[in-house]
Amino acid sequence: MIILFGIFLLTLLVITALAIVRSESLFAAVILTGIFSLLMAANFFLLDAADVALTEAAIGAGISTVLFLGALALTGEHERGGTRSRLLALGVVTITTLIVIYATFDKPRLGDPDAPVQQHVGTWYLENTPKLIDIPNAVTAVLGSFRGYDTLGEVFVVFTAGIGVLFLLGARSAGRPGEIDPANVPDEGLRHYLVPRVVGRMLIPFIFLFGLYVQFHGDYGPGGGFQAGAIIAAAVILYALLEGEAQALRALPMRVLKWLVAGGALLYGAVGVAGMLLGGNFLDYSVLASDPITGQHIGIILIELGVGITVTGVLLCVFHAFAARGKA
Amino acid sequence: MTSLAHHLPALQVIVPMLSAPLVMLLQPRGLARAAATAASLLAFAIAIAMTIGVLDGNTYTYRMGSWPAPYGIELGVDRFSALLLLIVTGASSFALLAGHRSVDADIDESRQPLFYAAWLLALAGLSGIPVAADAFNIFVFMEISSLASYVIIAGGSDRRALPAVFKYLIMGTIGATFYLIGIGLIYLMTGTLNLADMELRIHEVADQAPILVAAGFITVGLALKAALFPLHVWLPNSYTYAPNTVTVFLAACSTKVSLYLLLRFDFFVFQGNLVGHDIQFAYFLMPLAVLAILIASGVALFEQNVKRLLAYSSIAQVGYILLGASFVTVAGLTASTVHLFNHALAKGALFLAVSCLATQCVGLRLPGLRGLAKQMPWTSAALVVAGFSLIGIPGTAGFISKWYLITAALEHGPLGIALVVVLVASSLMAVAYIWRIVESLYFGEPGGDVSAVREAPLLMLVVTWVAVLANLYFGLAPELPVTLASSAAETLLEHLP
Amino acid sequence: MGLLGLVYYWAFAILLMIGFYAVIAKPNLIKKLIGLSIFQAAVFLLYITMGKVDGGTAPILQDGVSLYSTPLPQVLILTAIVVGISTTALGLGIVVRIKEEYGSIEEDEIQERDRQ
Amino acid sequence: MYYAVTIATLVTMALALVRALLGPTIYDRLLAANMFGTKTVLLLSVVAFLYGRPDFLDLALVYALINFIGVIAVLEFIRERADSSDAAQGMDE
Amino acid sequence: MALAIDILSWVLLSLGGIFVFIGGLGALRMPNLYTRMHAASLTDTMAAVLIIGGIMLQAGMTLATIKLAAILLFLLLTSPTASNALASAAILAGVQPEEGPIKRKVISQ
Repeated sequence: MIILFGIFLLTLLVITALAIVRSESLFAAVILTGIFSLLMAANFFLLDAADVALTEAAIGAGISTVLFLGALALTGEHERGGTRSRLLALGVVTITTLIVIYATFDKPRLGDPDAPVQQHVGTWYLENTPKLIDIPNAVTAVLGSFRGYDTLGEVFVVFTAGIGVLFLLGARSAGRPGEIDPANVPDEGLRHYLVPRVVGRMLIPFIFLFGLYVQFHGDYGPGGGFQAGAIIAAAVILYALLEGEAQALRALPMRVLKWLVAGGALLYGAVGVAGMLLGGNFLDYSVLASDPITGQHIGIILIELGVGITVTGVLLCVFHAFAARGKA
Repeated sequence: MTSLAHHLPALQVIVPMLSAPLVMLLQPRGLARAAATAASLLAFAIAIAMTIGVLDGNTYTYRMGSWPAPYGIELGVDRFSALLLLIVTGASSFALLAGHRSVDADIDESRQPLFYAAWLLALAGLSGIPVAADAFNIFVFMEISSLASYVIIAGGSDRRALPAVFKYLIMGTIGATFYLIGIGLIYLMTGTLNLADMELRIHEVADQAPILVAAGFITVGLALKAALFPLHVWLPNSYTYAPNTVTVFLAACSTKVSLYLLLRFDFFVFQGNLVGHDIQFAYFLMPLAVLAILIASGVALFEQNVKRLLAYSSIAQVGYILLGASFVTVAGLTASTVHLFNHALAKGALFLAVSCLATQCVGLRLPGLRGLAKQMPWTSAALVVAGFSLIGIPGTAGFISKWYLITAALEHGPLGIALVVVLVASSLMAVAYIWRIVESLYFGEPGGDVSAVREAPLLMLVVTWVAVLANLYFGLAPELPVTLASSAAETLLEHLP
Repeated sequence: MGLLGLVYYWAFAILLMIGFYAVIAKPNLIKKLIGLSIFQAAVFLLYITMGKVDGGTAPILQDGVSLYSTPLPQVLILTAIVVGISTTALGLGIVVRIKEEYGSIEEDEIQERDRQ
Repeated sequence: MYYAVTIATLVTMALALVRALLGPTIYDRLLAANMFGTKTVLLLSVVAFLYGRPDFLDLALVYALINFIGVIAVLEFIRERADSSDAAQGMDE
Repeated sequence: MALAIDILSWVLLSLGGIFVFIGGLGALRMPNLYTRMHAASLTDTMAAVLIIGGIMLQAGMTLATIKLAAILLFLLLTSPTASNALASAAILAGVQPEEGPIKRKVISQ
């Protein structure tokens, strides 16, 4: 039954994707992208990937919509329409798709417990997570410890994107000052809309609280640094939307955000180096405490914190960078 | 000391990587530059140390987080990857040492810490790939290096850098996603991501459709990243409009790393198992390589912009490297691996010389260079010698790799002779396009008043000449790259059935 | 069940096709980026699909449950999602700068303006 | 019974999607998107129980929250656009 | 007692399902933005109360119920707020409710 639900959602997903590509209004396309992400997340959830669903919802449907809108505000929202080299595109795409579909014929079927994916490494993780790390969420265990080096890399990808956007949009172009003075930006934010403002302000503390819960509950349930970072960033973005950029920047100035961006990445790296100095390999948390399992716990909490800080910082930096570009 | 040696593969990556956030926070630009240069030189030193180690017969393996291999992430350095690490860290160090004039010209002071941080991340990403022994880890580092490269390329003051970099971003992401699809399919069939483990386990399922498709996706994805003809369209503009220093760095190593990965995947993971791999090379890659060599050299003949001309020459060189590999023999693979190294040297030196020229000549179009040789004798001489190396004049590094390529081609009978003709023809084209630069510099009548033109700053000249002399040194005493390359070739071929 | 299982893979293929088409054929740069994110999302679906096991549940260990879907693909996709948003953010940054410099975000118009 | 609710929700999601595709104004699309979001929240709550893993309700909470922020962001965008240009007539086709 | 709770919760769930569906139908079939909004937002709230209430009865006194209550509270706060903001934005932008008989065909574009 559930697989039928999944297929229904997949159909909606394909329809949405088609509509996104066909839509000539970029604005409508972005709204549809939000729906696309929600559908994708619901699908992930049906496929047992709770953590991924959480991330897709927070990042795909939330943050990425906000970023696209921020860019659209600066670039205009209408596509001039028309397609270029349509036949070539269709040719390349059709060939690729046919190749992919050809590959599906020898694939293990969906959900086969004897598939190689379920056997080799995957089983090892499920069996050894309780023994070696002793936290219920195997995804967090793999993410934080077994494949912690990937996660470090991932944090640095986010970090790169953050400094990249700061670097690009920090450039002065004709007639635009680089930085705005937050003190004298007049009326902005959704001040005309009383109801959302009141309700939003009421909600922000709870969103923060929930973000912290997701951050620190990641060992036990779906969640972790990335999701928490996105949620907390979303809370600050909500504040900025309701009260105006300037207010948000006054609460969390750009200088602080830059420190967050660098600090989280450094925290993660420092945990790794600490493992090295204490006689283990890089990112070996077992040596952080006298008992390896406690060490793993400490390590995972610290690196998740580092991830959360960097993700929050980067997302906010990017958001402000777009917003500042528009106001100047 | 042994413990430090044990950590070297990890340090190779984390030194530049963790320096990046620190550099970003350093405000005065001199400090950020100094820190970035120091980190890069340290990485270079680590690469040299590991090269010495592998020449002594060691191989480095490192378990991240101390987890055992297919479950945790493993790092490994053998002779092939050591060669790559030398290229990457060396290019970065040379470019940074020579580059502050060019960076100052292109990027305003407040943004320089961000630029240097991105640079270090590109370095970390590019050196993370040869070190990694895990397919997904390679993807992550590929993305770090790509994103960071987009950032530093977009730093150029020419607005045309922006569309160029956007195209690069789109094509690079498609390449990376193809790679991701490929390893997804392999993972689906084998249940593992560790390259060594993959090689073993792929054996049982090698004849199944997903593996074939995966091989296709990985090859195409990496070919995109390596700017293999006809997937090269992102490269010329990116290299042309990037800040000169960035061009020195990326032209010397970024496509090389993707080529390395392509060879590694094809030989380590697929070749032993996949049916028809020789067909893939003989009928698919070899013609593409020949086309790349001829067409890109041809385009370079008519380019007016020096950087663009050299960028097209880079596409041709990718063809050389691939041509060597497509013989699937020890000689061929040695040739292509040596050429990886030698082309990095030649192109690095050429672009260094070009960035010296750029301090005096805006736009770098050939007519603008006329008669500059009198004013800039050292720069012009460096350009000429590095050009010789690119062409493959005896006594320079370029000659060594051309020689190996021709020897390898001659093993192949009539086809080989045809390929030798191609090689000779393209070398003649290289003579022609390098000559166009030389002609403008030495024999052109200056278009305007050139008396204000000065020689480039001393530090830049020194670094450029060190690179040029390295070309000569490795042309006369090619033991280091040849030893590394021939044993790399042997290890690659060991994996064939 | 066999055929139904394939439907997920085909959905992956179709989404891949749609996204890829948008990236290649649409001249609008933002549309290209949207296409790119659909393209990447399709790959996420591929990975997550292969991790699912019949009758299993999410790999958050719980007493009394013995069959879990494998965690590794989920970890990989967590990473890939974050990589995807990073690429999108950087791409958008470049698009904004292009708009400022060229006054357009249509590929052919930009090329035209470069030729002048 | 959970199944029946799930099906009702799914069908409504499809209806909302149709509305989002038809438009005609951006507000219609936005309304549909918002509706889609709340339906997803309901769907997740129900499916979490269907799966017997009520600890996944966190997800539903995140969805509700993100959905709200998304709508506010779009409204802010519309307001800004209305401020900066008089071309905004609410019609996007 | 347990049976009574079960029956009550099933009733709530099925009512919720019906409301959800009616809301969807309304959002699709109503002639203009404001009537669509009316259909969507009212049923949204009602359906959320009913369905989540129904699940809460099933869950009993557990952590899940508290989470459900939080979700419900959240939906009750945000959903009408979003509708309100949407409507006021539409009015400010000058989208007019159409009067009289429906002039445009609903599914025209």
